Amino acid sequence: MNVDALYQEIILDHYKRPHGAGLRDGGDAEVHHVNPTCGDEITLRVHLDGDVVRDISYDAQGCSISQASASVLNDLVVGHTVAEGFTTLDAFQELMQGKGQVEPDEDVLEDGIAFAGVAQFPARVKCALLSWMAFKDAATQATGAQAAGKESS
Amino acid sequence: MNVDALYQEIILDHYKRPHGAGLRDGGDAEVHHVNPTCGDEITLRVHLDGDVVRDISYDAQGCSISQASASVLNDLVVGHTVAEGFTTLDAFQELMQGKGQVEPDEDVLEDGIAFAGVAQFPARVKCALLSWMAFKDAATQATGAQAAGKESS
Amino acid sequence: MAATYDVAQVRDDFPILQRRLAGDLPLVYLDSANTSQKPRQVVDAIDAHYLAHNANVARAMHQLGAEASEAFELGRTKVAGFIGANRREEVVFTKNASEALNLVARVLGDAGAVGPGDEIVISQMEHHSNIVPWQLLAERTGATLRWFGLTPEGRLDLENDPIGERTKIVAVTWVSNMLGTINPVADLVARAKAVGAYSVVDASQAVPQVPVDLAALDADFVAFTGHKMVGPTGIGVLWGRYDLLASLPPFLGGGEMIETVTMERSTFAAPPARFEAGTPPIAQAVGLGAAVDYLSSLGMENVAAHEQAVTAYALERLLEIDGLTVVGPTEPVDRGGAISFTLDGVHPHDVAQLLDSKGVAVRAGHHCAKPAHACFGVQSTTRASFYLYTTEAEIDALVAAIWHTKKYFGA
Amino acid sequence: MAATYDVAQVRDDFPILQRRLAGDLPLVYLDSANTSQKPRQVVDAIDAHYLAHNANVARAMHQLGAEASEAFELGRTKVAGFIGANRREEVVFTKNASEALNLVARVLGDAGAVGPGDEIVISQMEHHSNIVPWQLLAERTGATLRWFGLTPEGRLDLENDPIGERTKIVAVTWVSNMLGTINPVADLVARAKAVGAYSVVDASQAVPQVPVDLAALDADFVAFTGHKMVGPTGIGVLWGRYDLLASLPPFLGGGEMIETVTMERSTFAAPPARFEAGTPPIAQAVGLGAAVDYLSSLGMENVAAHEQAVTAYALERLLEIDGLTVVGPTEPVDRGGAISFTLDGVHPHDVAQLLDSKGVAVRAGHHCAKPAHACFGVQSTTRASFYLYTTEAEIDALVAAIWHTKKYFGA
Ligand SMILES: Cc1ncc(COP(=O)(O)O)c(C=O)c1O
Ligand SMILES: Cc1ncc(COP(=O)(O)O)c(C=O)c1O
Repeated sequence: MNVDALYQEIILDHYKRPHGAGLRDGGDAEVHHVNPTCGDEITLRVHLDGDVVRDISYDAQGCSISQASASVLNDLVVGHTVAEGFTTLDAFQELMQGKGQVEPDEDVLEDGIAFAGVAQFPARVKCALLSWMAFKDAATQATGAQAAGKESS
Repeated sequence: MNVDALYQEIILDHYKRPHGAGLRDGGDAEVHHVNPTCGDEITLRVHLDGDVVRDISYDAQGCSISQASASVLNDLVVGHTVAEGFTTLDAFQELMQGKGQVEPDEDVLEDGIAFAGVAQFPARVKCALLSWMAFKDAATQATGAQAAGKESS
Repeated sequence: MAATYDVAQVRDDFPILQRRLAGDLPLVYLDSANTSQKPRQVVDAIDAHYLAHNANVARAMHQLGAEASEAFELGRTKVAGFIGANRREEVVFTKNASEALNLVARVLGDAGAVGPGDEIVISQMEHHSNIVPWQLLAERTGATLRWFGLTPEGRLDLENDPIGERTKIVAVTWVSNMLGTINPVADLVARAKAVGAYSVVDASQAVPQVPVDLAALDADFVAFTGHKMVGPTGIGVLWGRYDLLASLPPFLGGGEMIETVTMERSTFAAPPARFEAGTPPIAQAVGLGAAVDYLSSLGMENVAAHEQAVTAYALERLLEIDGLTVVGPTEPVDRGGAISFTLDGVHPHDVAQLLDSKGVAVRAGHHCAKPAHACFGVQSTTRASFYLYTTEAEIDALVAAIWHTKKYFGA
Repeated sequence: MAATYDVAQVRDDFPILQRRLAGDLPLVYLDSANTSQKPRQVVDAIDAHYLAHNANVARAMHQLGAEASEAFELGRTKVAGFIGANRREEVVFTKNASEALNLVARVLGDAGAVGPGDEIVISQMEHHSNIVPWQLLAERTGATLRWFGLTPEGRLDLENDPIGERTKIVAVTWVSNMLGTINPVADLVARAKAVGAYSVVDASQAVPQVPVDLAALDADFVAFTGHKMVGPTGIGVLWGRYDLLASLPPFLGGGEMIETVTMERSTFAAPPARFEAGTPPIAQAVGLGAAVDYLSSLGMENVAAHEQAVTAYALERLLEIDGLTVVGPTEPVDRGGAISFTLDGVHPHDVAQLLDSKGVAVRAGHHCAKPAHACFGVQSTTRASFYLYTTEAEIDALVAAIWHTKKYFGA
């Protein structure tokens, strides 16, 4: 278990210059997630445009892994439909929970493949998944609200 | 730890023909004691005549040790003052809790010295003490009631 | 007895069975319903954990912490698999079965599941640990405690069924630790379901002895304890349906069971963490995992068959002794390996003491089942109880020692 | 450091300290405030118990049962002696410190000790296990939770004392597991007494590190945990004044804690049994007894002196690192061996991970003390914590690894 497998250059880059960081006004749902083990937190908003995720804005307090992962989430999901976002999420989650046995697909995960090393550090998997779980929760709420809105309109 | 040291002839005799068994009418205090470990029970009445223990009547459910010990209690304490009874109790208790290191005084404990072997069987010490603790409790209540009675009269 | 089951080989795993007692007598351990002995495999697993992998769990992110966490959670996974749980998160570690039962009673109470006019149904053959928590709950909430009585044979009197419209909780034992009776728990669970009551099964004597399949049982909660299933002391299990656990408030508050804490208020983690305040029984979970592995390697079908064969033999031999009365079913049908009996003219304590003088370890007393004793008009009994290492030769030693006891007391 | 204290010899008793980690690096275990390592003596005692003396306690009257009961109760006697309890019956075994604190909160609540308008006083440096039970008690009873704040140095702000006429319970930690602060608990107990409040001391970090004399402390309740004092997991201690314990209702119901049980009602045993429902942590009490023997053989004065010396050295070395901020007292005065710190530009998780890659095991996170972290405006810290086997060379390894971390992250 080489620590360099965990701290890939790409991860450290995202950590130092996170993409899309900060909470922006509006948004169709906001969630607050906590990693109870370490206290890391994220407040995350999903901004939809119909089916499409127009923006994911967030305020994250956490380690390099969790911050970089939020940055990659922003890269991979913004501009895609919610359904596509969930597919990417599934791939990312599978990679994280694969204990290092899952071969990541660069076409799907792009910079996310740098997280392959995290899977070998069980204690850090939660860090990598924090923002993704927040996205899942927020997107589910947002589409639920949309659907409810449609029904009632 | 020879079991014959526990079941002395004298103990088995008292067990088979317990002295003073049965609850008799009257009595200055009645108590009910339980050995929570095994469920053994005794209902015991102290009948006083001034300072003197005129009778100890009892209904005991229990093993040979606890029954024989109630019988010996009756022998040793009836006809003596409460204070004398408590002195005998102290001697008996000291013997029981002495882990086999205490030399019993036959002048004080008479047949009670047969219980010396019980002290080597920690699980049975409670059996031997059940009736004695009931006596202590009942006699304390009875003399307390007498004292209160005197004060108020 | 299954052809594959070699009791002599099994005994080799239990060093304590080689113990010599006073008078250089071999130990004949017939007190497994009180606690089981531990195979070397379990003790070694605990040892290895302390000496090479010890760290706190969940919160440590160093290598030792990862090892300890993995070992601890593997214990949970193994237990979940052993009883056929749907999800490993349904396995809550407690300190013993008693805590597991109290946990259910407390949180159902705190959740407002029972109130005045409501009824909680138990039975007269319960262990005190499945009586007192419900008495305390009834007292706190104003609910009424009702119970199944017993037939003269020592089975549940199912004809007089106290389960009804007002029943909110049914809590019964699967296998009686005193009478040996195996109850039709799946039926009782179904009856509880039919009236919309929660079902709680005390499986403390069942999980060690019979193959358990939670899906077939369909209960809401199941409690059992590590030390009776060749596992360590200091650990018990509450299994609960996940959605139900997730809907209930916490039991004890503290480290590990929280989501976030401020001075003003706290929020709580998902199950099982919600119900596991403080540092859990880490080495004990490792040991329990090893116990489960051990039982699985023997095969629970084989363990059950062995138990039944030994019990049948013991019943047969004991019933030959005149003056001996078995309290509980005398046929080896729907019956676990605990036989309580009385011996005319000799108090159970004295029986146990005389047996002990021959190296035969049994229990005398109320076996934490005073109401069941009261049913049969006795204060206490002597109980011989068997397990996967018990031999017919040990039953013979028991019987010989009982004859000796009779002679000793002239009974 | 005491001349009699030979840390190299002490280390020989802890086989795990010889562990090699990934990259064949030696283990540098600096996470003892999370859990301590166990000496061979403790593990051997547990082993020997399981393999030669295992039986259930209290209820068994056979030879093995007598041995197990004696060993278990000897554990209680040793713990009582170690803390200077007046009576061994004042020592209640629980599963951990968290249960001990919850036990007090529950039974004081059930006894009606607090109600609406009453106040419970804790502090902002408490472990979650000494916060959440009181929050839950306040919720159940309508009482109000108040607390001591902290000074910038990480000590209790004694100037703003929330203890007053309405205070019914004061529950504070003796030694902070996060800040390292040693609090003037005897003074706080006296303040509680002055207003007629119950005093509860969380001694989880104190009993392992400082000589404890209950007579001098004069508290009503003291809680601590086995696994932090070179003892096993799965056991904790609640000490309580006997007369007080004897006046309180039971906590959990079940076997061993009863006097008599009928279906209609039960009566309860005297302390400590009243508070120990079910099979107790038998082997764990044996192990804790061995732990206490081990600590006594070293001498708690020596353990405390060693702890202070190592802490002083660590503070000195750590404070030399620029960008490193110690959260908590920076002088080695009234201070235990836990040092939490932040490192500019590197998240505590990342610090811990990098240290781990050098074999240095520390903890990162909130250390079950979120409110204390909130006080200092941080979410988490990295914590190095020391114990009787910690060497100055290990502190040097820690410092070197921190420099490496800074370089790695360009901080
Ligand atoms: C100060 C303090 N209190 C309470 C606890 C809780 O102890 P346990 O986890 O053994 O219940 C701890 C340890 O985590 C502690 O450090
Ligand atoms: C049927 C039954 N229920 C509950 C218990 C309680 O288990 P524990 O003492 O481990 O809490 C026991 C064992 O004593 C038992 O036999």
